[in-house]
Amino acid sequence: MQAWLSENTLLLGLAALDGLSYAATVFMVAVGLNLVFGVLRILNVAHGSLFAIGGYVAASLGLFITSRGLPAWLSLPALLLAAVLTGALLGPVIERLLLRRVEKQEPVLQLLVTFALFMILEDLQKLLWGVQPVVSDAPVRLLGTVDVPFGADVIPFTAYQLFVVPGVALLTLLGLVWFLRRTLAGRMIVAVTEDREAARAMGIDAARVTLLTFSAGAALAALGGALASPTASLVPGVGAQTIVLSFAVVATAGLGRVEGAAVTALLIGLGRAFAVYFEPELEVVIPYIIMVAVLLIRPQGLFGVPETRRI
Amino acid sequence: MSRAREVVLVLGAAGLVLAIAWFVPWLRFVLTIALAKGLAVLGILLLLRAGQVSFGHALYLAFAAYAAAFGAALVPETLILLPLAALGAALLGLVVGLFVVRYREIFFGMLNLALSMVFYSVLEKFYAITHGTDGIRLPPTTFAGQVLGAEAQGWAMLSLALVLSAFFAWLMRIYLASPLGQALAGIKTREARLEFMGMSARRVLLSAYVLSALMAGTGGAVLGMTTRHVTPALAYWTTSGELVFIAILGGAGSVAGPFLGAIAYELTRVYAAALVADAWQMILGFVLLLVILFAPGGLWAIGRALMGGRRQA
Amino acid sequence: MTSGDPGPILGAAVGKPGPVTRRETLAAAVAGGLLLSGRHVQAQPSRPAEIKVGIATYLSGPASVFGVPGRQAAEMLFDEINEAGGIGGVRVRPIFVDEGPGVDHFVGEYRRLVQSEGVHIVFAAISSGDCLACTPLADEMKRPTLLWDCGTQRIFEENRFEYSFRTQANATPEVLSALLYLLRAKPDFRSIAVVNQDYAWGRDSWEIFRTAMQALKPGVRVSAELFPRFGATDYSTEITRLLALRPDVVLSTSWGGDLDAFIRQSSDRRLFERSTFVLPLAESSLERVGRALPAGHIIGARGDHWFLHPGPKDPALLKRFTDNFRRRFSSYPIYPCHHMAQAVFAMKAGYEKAMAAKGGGWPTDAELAAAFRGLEFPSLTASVRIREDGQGLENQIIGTTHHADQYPFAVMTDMVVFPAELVTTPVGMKSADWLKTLKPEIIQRVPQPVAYQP
Amino acid sequence: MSALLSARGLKIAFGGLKAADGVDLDVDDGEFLAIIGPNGAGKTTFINMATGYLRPQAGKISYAGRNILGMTPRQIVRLGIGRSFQLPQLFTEHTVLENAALAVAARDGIWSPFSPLLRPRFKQEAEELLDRFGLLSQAGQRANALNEGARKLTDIAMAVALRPRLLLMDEPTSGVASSDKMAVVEVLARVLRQSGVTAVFVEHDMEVVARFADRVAVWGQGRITALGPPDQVLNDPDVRREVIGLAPGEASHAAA
Repeated sequence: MQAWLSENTLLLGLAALDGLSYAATVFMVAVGLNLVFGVLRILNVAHGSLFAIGGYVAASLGLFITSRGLPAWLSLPALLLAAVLTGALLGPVIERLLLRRVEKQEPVLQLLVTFALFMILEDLQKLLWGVQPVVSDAPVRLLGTVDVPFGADVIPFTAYQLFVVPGVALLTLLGLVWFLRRTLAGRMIVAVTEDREAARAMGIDAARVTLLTFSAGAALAALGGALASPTASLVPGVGAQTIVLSFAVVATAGLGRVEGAAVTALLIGLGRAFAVYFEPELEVVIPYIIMVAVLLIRPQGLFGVPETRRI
Repeated sequence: MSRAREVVLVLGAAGLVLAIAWFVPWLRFVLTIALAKGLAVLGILLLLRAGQVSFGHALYLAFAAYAAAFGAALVPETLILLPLAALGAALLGLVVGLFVVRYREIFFGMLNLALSMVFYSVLEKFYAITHGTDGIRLPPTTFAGQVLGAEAQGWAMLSLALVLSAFFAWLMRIYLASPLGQALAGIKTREARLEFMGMSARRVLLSAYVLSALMAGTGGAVLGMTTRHVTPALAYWTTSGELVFIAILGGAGSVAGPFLGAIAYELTRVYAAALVADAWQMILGFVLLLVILFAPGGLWAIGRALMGGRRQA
Repeated sequence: MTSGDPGPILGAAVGKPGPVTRRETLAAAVAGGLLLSGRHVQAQPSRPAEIKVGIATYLSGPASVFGVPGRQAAEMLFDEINEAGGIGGVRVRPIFVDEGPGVDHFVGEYRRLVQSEGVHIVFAAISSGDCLACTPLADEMKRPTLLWDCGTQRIFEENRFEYSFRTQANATPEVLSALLYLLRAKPDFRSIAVVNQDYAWGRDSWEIFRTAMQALKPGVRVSAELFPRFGATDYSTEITRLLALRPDVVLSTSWGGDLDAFIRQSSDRRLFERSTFVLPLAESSLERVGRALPAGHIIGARGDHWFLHPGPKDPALLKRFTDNFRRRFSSYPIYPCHHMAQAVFAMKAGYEKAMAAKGGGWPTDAELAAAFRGLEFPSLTASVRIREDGQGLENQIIGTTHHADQYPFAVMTDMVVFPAELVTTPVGMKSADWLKTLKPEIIQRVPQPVAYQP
Repeated sequence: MSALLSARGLKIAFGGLKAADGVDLDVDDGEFLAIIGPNGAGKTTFINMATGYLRPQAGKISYAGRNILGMTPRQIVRLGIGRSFQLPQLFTEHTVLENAALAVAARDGIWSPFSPLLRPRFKQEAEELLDRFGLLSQAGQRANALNEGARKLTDIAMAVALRPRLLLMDEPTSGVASSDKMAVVEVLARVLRQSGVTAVFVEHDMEVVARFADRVAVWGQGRITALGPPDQVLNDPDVRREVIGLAPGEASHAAA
């Protein structure tokens, strides 16, 4: 063990670096879903579509900026703009027109509404953006690379991967924690997450909280997509890929817990990076292994509180 | 409904399926697939009774389909292979069930999903044996000792699917009416009471879970033997999602729902694909949305309302 | 409910009827007619009003990056055939089906094409799984089927089929050519890493490459075998690993969005400066990744497909196709377009050969199928011959990337066109066995490279 | 008489609240023991501990001479301890008859999947049971359609259907209309006496307590502060002040 460690310390360091940046991506993908699940108790399958649409909108804005010869730094705020646009436009529409209509139905019906929405949005993306991969990598090129020493060697990382993605994730985490703890709207969200009935009895307008949360969740999903768009290629089906991952995060994290999503994302990010370095065949199943392991030890999820019913 | 009337309805429905398959040959295959999926959906429905949604029942579908694919080389007889594959799935259901029945709601759903995704990965990773996503072809099998031509084989599989559908629908009705089945429904409304009546909710759920794995496995074996080519996509989460989709489309209120839903689903899909190859997904999405918004009881409830209305008129 | 009239009852099954009105009766009759249409198209007329061609391609999911250009090429070529008077005076009509929903759905679609649409010939498919599933079906339903794009070499190596023919090469020549090119261009490489998509093609192509490499240049160190998730968008971990390992060669048979992302991210992090890349499918990504793909790396096109081919058999044909395609769809045609063209040309040649054999009479399905065996037909750059086992013999082009002023993306230089016979598994042998028998002398038989001509 | 249920030194606290702080209590075979005390004193907690739903932090509980500490509710029920609930725990989507029949079946073995729940034997027994509780006329109704009193009775009937030797009832009369209350308790008492069941009941209605309890235990601040025959305990000035006096309305708590 000792020998292995000393031999691989450098590699472990590199893996940790990769793991952190991947964890940031996973966190951005899952945190919005986690928030929405906490309040609405719906596993929003269309979350993946919102991720994809956020990415497509960001890429379109980026391509527009490049093609018009506008300054390249604009492509960075464009990522944020894409997220806000998607969240503000699609979030309320979906919540008001669809989810609200089924809020009294059984959970499985609510879930299937989002599944239907996912199928519709999947084809809609194809109609709007075609099937060829779309990418706008202006932000990555703008920021260039950073050389990380590796023994006698150096490993170039893009500044975007090393700083922007984890930075945005960290800001999102801190911002959300602050928002949920310190602001009235945030505390209402927490109250509804913890006990919907009690929150209602306290006079909290659950409908408004739901709308707010869902729109915020949609914007977060879109921000995740927007952040991924400069490096990833957006193709049909990219949404479907992100859904399962974010589902796994939600179940592992414990319902509606932002900190839980962060810790789970770290576990998955580091787990995946170490898998790529030392046991590549495990890479794909890492999120599921982590989920099963966590739920074996903590059946209510990492940060979940066991539900005790009054009888 | 009187028993005689039910028997007539079931026979009529079976006759109708056979008639459609006769008049429209290419639908024979589609209908067999629909019934196979209906069997798996029956398993979903059973767990829905306990208020639990499994997003991983494709695991049992795929497991049995692959068991049939590998087993066909050793036991090339449909009527032996099929029960063996289905029992294999039930056994797997028992092992997995011992673990997952401790969980409820999202955790139950997601653990099922995780396990089926792990199986999906296994099918891809053990590439040398399974040929990964290319899948494997089922060698020909005999039917009751007879070597059948392609046409006869198609009819045999459809008939077998019909018989199995009727049998499992009947079995499930008996199960649901029994104390065990009623206790299962009790898990949905008041699980704690079961414990205070000296019953183990987990064991009740486990019995249903194994039965549902058996039904999904039966469906998977029929599916594999009908398509004669199995791929890991059978275990992917979207397949599980499709099963839940069908359950709701057909309606959770009756054991006829899954078959009604599966046939409607497959037909919608093939006709949507034939009309607009580009946007069949969108059409299916809208169909599902309309059903949930305007007829949450599914096709079964629509049908019953119509038949009830007609009887009064 | 009676069982005499399936139309309206099926209507009931999809949840429509209430009190029966005249309009609904009409609708039911139409629906019934649509449903019933199947049984009557069984018998084939001697000379049909049109040749219906079922075409399976990806219209949804990640592989639609190939499927949609393939369909575009088909639409364009079918139009051209019809403008020129059709085949033997009969117009051709494509009927597209989506492979996206998976094999079990596709098997049903194949039956529908044959039994309901009454297609005369099927082009299937992009997915190897779909090809493997439909070849026995083609024999069962006795419908000539051209395998137009799928790569798996297993089909004709493991079985014999009467009605299925491949109008292009398969994975073995496609991957082997890239290896031979590498061995010639960079003979003293010592280590290699592979980054392939985690699905059958990714696994299969690496198996072929490795088996051949062990026979031709034993002792190469495999530094890493990485199989990221199919559809992965983030390769940063893999790239870090490769940057640290510094293998001489990085092989990736990935395609589509996966390959685009891998190339871009590798380029951003200067991995191209440390290792030579071998990307046998990169031709299909060139236009999209632009200058992110630097000069000096080895790329291929799954066949003899390149719009700047150094020696096309009929330069006017290639130019016309490329120009028309660009005009109509505003992008350069990529290899699936070439593959589609080959299927279309093979169909035309097959019909003409079968009719000639029959003195101008219209061929039956069996006669048409028989005509494909041994058929030689033109491709956009050369010609393809279908062997006695049904496998097509197609040349392979591999080249090195080069940045030219005329194009905003990398083009090929030092192009080698591998003759099909050199790199294709002989009839009756399995690729895995044949590759093991390869001797290093084969490298001497590789033709001379041809440089890019502006 | 020997103690059927015996608790020694029970302790449990929730946060800072000590619901039980060294409780010793014996329930004698065949008696009706009422537990009274202010809300939140820990009376329900005692039932929860005795039925395995909560585990005391210290102390011992034995039943018929057998240690039952650490057993699950299921095992304890199997030993013969039944309970009813302050909030009726019914299968809300089942009919009253099905609820009762499930309880009958639970006693008699549910692992016979091939005959229906409402097989003649179960149905008959369930109907008899509902009849004794005056619920037969509502047998076909869904449990969630009942009024609170009927739900309460169904809940108790289900516990009785298990034929317990000891029945723990959590506020059996709360929710029952005050005009019916005495009649209900009469029925209950008769059923229980007939079948020789020992009963412990948490109760706020002193009239009910006075009339039906053999003994009364007063639970206050996590301890048994008084224990004895009803006429003695209920007339104790301390008890009157603590339980009845200082908790106004407790004596007519029926509607709460």
